Amino acid sequence: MSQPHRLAEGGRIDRKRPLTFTFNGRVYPAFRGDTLASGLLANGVHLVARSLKYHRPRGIVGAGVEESNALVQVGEGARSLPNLVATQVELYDGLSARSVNVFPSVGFDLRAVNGWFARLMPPGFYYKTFMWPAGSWRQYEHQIRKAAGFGVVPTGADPDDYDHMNVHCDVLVAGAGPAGLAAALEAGRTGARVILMDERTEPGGALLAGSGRIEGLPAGRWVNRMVEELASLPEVQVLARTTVAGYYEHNFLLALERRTDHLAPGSDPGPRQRLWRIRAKQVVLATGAIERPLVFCNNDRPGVMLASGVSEYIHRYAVLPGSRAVVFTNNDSAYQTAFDLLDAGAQVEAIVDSRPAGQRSAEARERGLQVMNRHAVVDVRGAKRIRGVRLMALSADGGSVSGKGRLACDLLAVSGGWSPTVQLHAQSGARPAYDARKVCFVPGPSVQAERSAGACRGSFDLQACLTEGFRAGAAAAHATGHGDGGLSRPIPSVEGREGDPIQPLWIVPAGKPVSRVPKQFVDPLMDVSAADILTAVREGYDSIEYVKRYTNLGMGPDQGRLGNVNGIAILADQHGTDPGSIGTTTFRPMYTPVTFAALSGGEQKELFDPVRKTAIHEWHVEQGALFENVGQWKRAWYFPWPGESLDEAVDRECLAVRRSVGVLDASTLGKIDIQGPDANVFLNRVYTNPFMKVPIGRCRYGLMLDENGMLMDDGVTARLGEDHYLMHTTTGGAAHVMSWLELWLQTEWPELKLYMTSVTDHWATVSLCGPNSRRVLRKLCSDVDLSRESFPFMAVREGAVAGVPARIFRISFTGELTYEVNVNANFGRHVWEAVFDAGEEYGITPFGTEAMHVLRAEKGYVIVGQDTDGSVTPVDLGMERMLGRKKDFLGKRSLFRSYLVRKDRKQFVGLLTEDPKEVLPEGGQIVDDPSAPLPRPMLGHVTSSYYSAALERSIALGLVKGGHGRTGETVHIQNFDGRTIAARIADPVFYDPKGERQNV
Amino acid sequence: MLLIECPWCGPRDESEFAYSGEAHIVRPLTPEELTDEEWADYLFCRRNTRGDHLEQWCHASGCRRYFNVQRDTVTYRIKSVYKPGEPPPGDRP
Amino acid sequence: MSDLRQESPLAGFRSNTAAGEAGSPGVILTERPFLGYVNLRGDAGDATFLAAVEGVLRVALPLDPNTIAEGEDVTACWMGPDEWLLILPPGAQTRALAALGEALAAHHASAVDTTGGYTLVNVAGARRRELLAKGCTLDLHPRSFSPGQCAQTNLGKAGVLLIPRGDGSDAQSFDVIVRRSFADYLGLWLQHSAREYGGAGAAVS
Amino acid sequence: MQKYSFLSLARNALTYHENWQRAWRSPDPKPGYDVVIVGGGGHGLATAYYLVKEHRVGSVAVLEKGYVGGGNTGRNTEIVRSNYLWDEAAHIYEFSLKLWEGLTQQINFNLMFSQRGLLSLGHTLQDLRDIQRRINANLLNGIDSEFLTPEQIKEMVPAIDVSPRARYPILGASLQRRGGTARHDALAWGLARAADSVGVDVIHNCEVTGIRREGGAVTGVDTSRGFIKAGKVGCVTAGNSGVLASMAGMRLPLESRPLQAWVSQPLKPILDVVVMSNAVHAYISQTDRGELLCGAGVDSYNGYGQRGSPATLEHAIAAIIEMFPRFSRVRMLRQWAGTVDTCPDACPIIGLTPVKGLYFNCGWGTGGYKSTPGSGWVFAYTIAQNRPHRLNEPFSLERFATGHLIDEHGAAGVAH
Ligand SMILES: Cc1cc2nc3c(=O)[nH]c(=O)nc-3n(C[C@H](O)[C@H](O)[C@H](O)COP(=O)(O)OP(=O)(O)OC[C@H]3O[C@@H](n4cnc5c(N)ncnc54)[C@H](O)[C@@H]3O)c2cc1C
Ligand SMILES: NC(=O)c1ccc[n+]([C@@H]2O[C@H](COP(=O)([O-])OP(=O)(O)OC[C@H]3O[C@@H](n4cnc5c(N)ncnc54)[C@H](O)[C@@H]3O)[C@@H](O)[C@H]2O)c1
Ligand SMILES: Cc1cc2nc3c(=O)[nH]c(=O)nc-3n(C[C@H](O)[C@H](O)[C@H](O)COP(=O)(O)O)c2cc1C
Ligand SMILES: [Zn+2]
Repeated sequence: MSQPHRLAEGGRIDRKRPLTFTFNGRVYPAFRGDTLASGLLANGVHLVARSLKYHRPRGIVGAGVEESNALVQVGEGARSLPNLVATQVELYDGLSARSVNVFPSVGFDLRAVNGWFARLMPPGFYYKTFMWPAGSWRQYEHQIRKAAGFGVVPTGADPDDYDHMNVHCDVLVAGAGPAGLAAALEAGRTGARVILMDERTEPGGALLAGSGRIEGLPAGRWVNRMVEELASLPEVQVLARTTVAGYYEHNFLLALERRTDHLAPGSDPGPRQRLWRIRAKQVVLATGAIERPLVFCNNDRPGVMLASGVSEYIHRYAVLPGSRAVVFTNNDSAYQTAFDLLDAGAQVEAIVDSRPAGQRSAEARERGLQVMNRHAVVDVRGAKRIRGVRLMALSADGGSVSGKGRLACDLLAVSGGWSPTVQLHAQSGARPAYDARKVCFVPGPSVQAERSAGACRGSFDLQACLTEGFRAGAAAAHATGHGDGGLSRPIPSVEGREGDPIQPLWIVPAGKPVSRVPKQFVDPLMDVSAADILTAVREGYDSIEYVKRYTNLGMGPDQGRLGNVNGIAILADQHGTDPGSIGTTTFRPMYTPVTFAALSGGEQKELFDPVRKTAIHEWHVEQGALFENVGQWKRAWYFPWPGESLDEAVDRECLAVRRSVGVLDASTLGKIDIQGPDANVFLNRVYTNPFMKVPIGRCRYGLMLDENGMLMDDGVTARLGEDHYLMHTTTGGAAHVMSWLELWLQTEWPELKLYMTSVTDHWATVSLCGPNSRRVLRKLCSDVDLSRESFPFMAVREGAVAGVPARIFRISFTGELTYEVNVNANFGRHVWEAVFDAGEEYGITPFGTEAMHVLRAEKGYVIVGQDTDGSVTPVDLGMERMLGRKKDFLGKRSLFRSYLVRKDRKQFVGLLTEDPKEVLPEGGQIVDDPSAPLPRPMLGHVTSSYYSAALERSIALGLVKGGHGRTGETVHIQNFDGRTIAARIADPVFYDPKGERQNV
Repeated sequence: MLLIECPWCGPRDESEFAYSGEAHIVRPLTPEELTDEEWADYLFCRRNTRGDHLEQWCHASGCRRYFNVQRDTVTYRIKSVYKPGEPPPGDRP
Repeated sequence: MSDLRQESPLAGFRSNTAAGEAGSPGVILTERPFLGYVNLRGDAGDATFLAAVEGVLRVALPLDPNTIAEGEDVTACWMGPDEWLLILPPGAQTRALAALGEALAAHHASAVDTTGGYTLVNVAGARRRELLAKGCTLDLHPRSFSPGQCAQTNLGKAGVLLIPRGDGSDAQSFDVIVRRSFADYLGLWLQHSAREYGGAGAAVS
Repeated sequence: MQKYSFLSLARNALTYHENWQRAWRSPDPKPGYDVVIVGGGGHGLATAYYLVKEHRVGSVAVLEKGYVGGGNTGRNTEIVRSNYLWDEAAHIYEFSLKLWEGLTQQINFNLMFSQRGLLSLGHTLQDLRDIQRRINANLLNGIDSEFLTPEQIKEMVPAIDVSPRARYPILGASLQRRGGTARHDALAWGLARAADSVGVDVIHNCEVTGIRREGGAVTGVDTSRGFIKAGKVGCVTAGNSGVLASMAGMRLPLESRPLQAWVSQPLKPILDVVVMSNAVHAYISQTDRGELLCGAGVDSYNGYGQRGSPATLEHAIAAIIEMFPRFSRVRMLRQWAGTVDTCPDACPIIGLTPVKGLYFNCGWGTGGYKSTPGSGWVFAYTIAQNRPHRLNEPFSLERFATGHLIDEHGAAGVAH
């Protein structure tokens, strides 16, 4: 298989490893080491994409990250990858890619008709039309959306893994070109911990794309030597294929490592991509510079390439992108491309240089090249591939053109100068500054521990890059306490010559107003032309931020890497100022796009959020329980028998508790051990009710408010000893309550002597409820007198249960005789099972949270968070008696504000339907007049609603305006399903109102 | 991503800490004597400083201690950390 | 009590995953269940408190933040300026608690049994640090974290106490102590993260 | 004002778009105005527009320290809806939504107001109770609202994962079909142009640095471009409201926090409704250009940096992938943040202050984009009449003293 544009020798490709890849259905040969772009160019494929808006044919522009046309979709199905840049796709055997956003094909794209109407689509045209008839935007939008976007989302869940890697270092070096290699090495030699990251396949940067020599060695060999020495330093880590993408506060950076994208899918067991989360003491940015295109008519045609890209294809990939070339430049660097082309066997028709003759043009002429000084390429011929260029002579100031000329060619290599990649510097919070001599933005003063070296600092000369690199490495290491800041060795020398200065050339004049000539693209990816910028300015969108948003300049997948500086300069021209006073738009992460999954660390499903499990969890699973998420916990929801519905199971579980004995795994309740002489004082302040004098061995229910007076948590606190208490909190509120209490103790009342320890996880809690619970427990516990007299309701005792030391609380959330047995969780399962064995004769039944909710609702007990929502006070709940009158407590003062003492507040009530079978909808809104016009006044809502098997009727709880004074009145509950149900306001305690059953 | 220096444990990643609002908000000793407005001021009104902000953090995943931080809310630079009860650095309006 | 069946916090994790693949080349995960844990609080500035504790434990409590002190049968970890975690051999917490209770009776102090609330997984193997670094923002490099130290931090989304173990400065392994209810999650997290370091993945043994 | 239409586009195409007028003037500040509005975001511009249009106030200026729409108006996730729980909130948001429905035509600027529907997902049983409660309240307040089962959600949003395998499975959702999105820049520019067309001076690069008072009444503002006299000053500065308040010697019940958003690269259409999940703190829609536009919950600590913490971001992305496993390989293009002014009850403060002639409209926090026209309407009324409109009466500063908070956190969670 031939690769017609592959050079016979050279390049860093592995010719021993040929491969094939597919593009748009055709199979092409290439080599390991190729990118999709170099593979395509080797096979003479230039047309690879269509533009976003006009669907203009687009080719490959550059060789690296600067590429902004060649977006492709790689692979199919769940592993498909949208919007990859062809220059960054490393080929492996069998890779398949295609053009995106084309129909039916990239060669013949029907949407190219958009181009015919381009005149009707100036920037922001959509703000001016599609407005009629009113309300019709959805229809227009539907059509417009179809044309939107580039690639397509994969068709299924991601089969690959991703992870995070947290890493600390003394010096992080971003970019492994000459400057970065030098910095990393110099820093590494001091013994500092150094990380060097480069987004490309291998270190070397621009050195691999050229033919220079360092210390007499070919640049590639010099790079190898550096890499070897780096590898010998134990504290230095070098990562390839790793892009530093985000620079955040406190020298925290994110970098994306593409671990396996260059391999056939499935061939590496590790994560596909890894997000490095880097905490660096010092950062050296050595990210190089990106060549700028020139802005002339039809400068987006396939075959127009960046000069540096052309050189890189020749040197790095041994690919000659064209055979007849024209080079168009306003600076020296493209001359090297002309020489590279010549050396590689291409015909160089001319070097078109906007500047007057200088040293470089003389040198080129010496080599037999035609140099056309003070000339410009004003337009190109050819649509899907250029056939030639149109030339004109430039006036001395570059502002106007005259004359006419043509050259035939199939490649136009352009250079408009270089833009340092100041992105990371800017992301760190610093502001790039404009350097008029270098005609580019360079780093401004640092605001974090960061410095730049090499081309990203505007130093384009290799010697300067090396010097800055070594110095930056030494200085950065020194700042972390390593080395003395001086250089360990002399800086290697490279041969170089003085050149001629660059001449700014922001728009190549074409003899007519910019608005009237064929499109001169500034941001080809977003189809933004020079005329668009001028239109925006004319309409008053005249600051760079407006231009960006109005024209979309720099908002595309390349974030303006290629076009922004030209755009800024064109805007500056309009204002008669320099780019520096216009400034850049804000650079933000990501430097290049980063995979969602990598950012998330691949932590999905059960790793998305911890699943907290009790010691008895597995037993529930074995019994076929269904689970409910409560906070991070999984709680057994109900335990259906085969074929049983939720309702049936819950009825059965409830009846078991009411009639015999049921068991609940209550281990998830928060438990805080509190010890110290001031524990009671503290409790007395954080609970609404008095806590100064709880007898030892007794429990007290408490309400906790936030300072705004709203109910925050509730639970039972037991006094275990003179200065020793155990607080229970709700399952979901445990962590919050603990930090709330610590906050008050540590910051407001540090004088109080007490210690709090969370013991939630230590105790497994087996809650035996029901009239037979005493009988069951008695079989397992001989050393505690379980009788009512010596172990009454709201008491706590210690003893052994099933041989395990236990704390037993006689507290109840169901209204039945209840023993909450707490044991060291390592024995939780043992005790649980012992309880079941002992209870077998009583038909002991496990019950879940649903039954628990029904049972407590029968008793009118609130669940914080279900019956309350952050706007409910104890008074609203009818619990005034729980408010200590003679003491202050958190939230107390708030209860006396004018709105809180109103009588028409929503108050907690019971609700009973006429039809005992009818269960009110939870969340149903309560109204007085169900047919009042909308908006209909609402009284409140149903917070809890169940069928009570014990009462053989439905019951509900709710919040109703002025409800406490409306007992017996009828209200109506309305639900979105169309139901309106009448219900009578009742006391919220439906079952055993005197509380006799728990007190036996 | 802040690197916060716990006065006890030293510099740790932001993810180990819990923010707990403006520092030096002292609970009135006799709330019942305050007007509703004064109480609301204590409850809700904040300096919300743009610039040097004195704030409370808790080393939640570490030593569980609350402490104070002086942080610039624009640059996010942390100027100092100090323990509860210690006076804030510099003059304070 | 020793004849009663205890169940490790990782029991459920093990029953849901293929156990027995431990000892993969890169990482070795070993659970040490049922150790005794006591949370101790007291005034570090009170010499009598420190002496009383030392009398019981036969080792002085570590007063430098994030360090440990090892006695014959106890590791005392600094958890806060007035808080320590004592790690004891299985079952030893009962006697320790009783002894501490007696010794500290006259002090404002607290010693709380948290034995059922934790488990410990030891992470060893050549890739131990990388494994932990996937989910831990602490600097685990021997230059900043070595035996003698300890740290409470997060691993993945679980709070943990990390203790570098071994002699010399380069910890040969790390003890990861996690709250019981998070153990299952931590097991999954470790297994998931260790997958690339050996075979079909490490399981906690 | 030059009228925008397809015809005007065509006419200007003939002249190569060389003859467009400025969308709005760029005047220098005059020495004084009847009313000065501080803050050139959507709310400030809408206020100025309605002040002249509805209340015939003589001279009005909007002073913007940066560029128009450069605050939260230009950095939000564009969600427009009115399905709030509490009556007070529901009424003002619904009023606003109704204004949205005619705003494009009224100001002759296509706001691309797309009522493509908005889903709020529920992941726990309590989420479902809250959702149903809210749907019922919405319906009785005359606001469209529907309940969807997981199957119905899946049908509407094929890319979503409703399987029980998720850590927090999707159990149901509320749907407001009239909700959706509208283009943020269009709103800022359209309102600037509309305000300008009725004579408002929209002045950018003019930072207010002081609020002058005499005898308890406002006399004008100091700015980076000199003193500007004003009989009345309305502050609508979102995240910077605390700063403005301190200029007038006040403290407000506000905290300024970063709120983050991000976009993916542009993709072919995959998501045609807005999906939000309060439980996992993330929300997502797809723009007309094709980017997935996503937002997170508010950052945990104060910050004016317009930058957010990666920790919040990572969590929100994980949440998005939980809901949409297919977006796992999609790549983030850009992340940014705004500074939002959050109130303890997640509701705004709109009204008078103790200083005569000084008005504040702030505290919209994470959710004021949708209310822009309504907020402007009632604020203009409040300034012009020197008393609140019936719709913003409940949102006065006094509620913090009376305790009449309107706690939208309660059942609506984050309030985007
Ligand atoms: C990431 C993000 C996502 C959001 N998503 C949504 C959403 O989906 N739906 C929704 O409804 N809401 C959303 N919001 C909230 C919404 O953006 C805001 O509530 C709303 O835009 C506020 O508008 P505004 O005009 O009051 O403020 P802004 O647009 O912020 O305008 C205030 C202006 O005041 C200017 N200013 C400040 N100080 C001064 C001074 N001293 N002098 C002069 N000018 C000054 C600022 O420069 C700014 O332009 C989101 C916010 C963010 C940040
Ligand atoms: N003749 C000219 O005008 C001219 C202009 C520019 C550059 N150059 C030459 O280019 C070289 C510049 O050396 P240098 O070391 O400064 O730059 P470089 O371009 O050689 O290396 C920069 C490296 O940084 C990497 N990189 C960029 N952004 C990154 C990121 N975010 N994360 C990770 N890696 C990233 C790139 O892949 C590249 O390998 C010199 O040889 C110089 O002479 C010449
Ligand atoms: C709804 C919306 C969509 C956006 N889409 C894009 C986009 O496609 N490309 C892009 O680069 N930025 C996009 N942005 C982000 C802006 O570039 C910019 O980051 C944001 O307006 C904040 O401004 P700043 O970054 O200049 O501070 C979008 C912003 C919003 C609010
Ligand atoms: Zn700490």
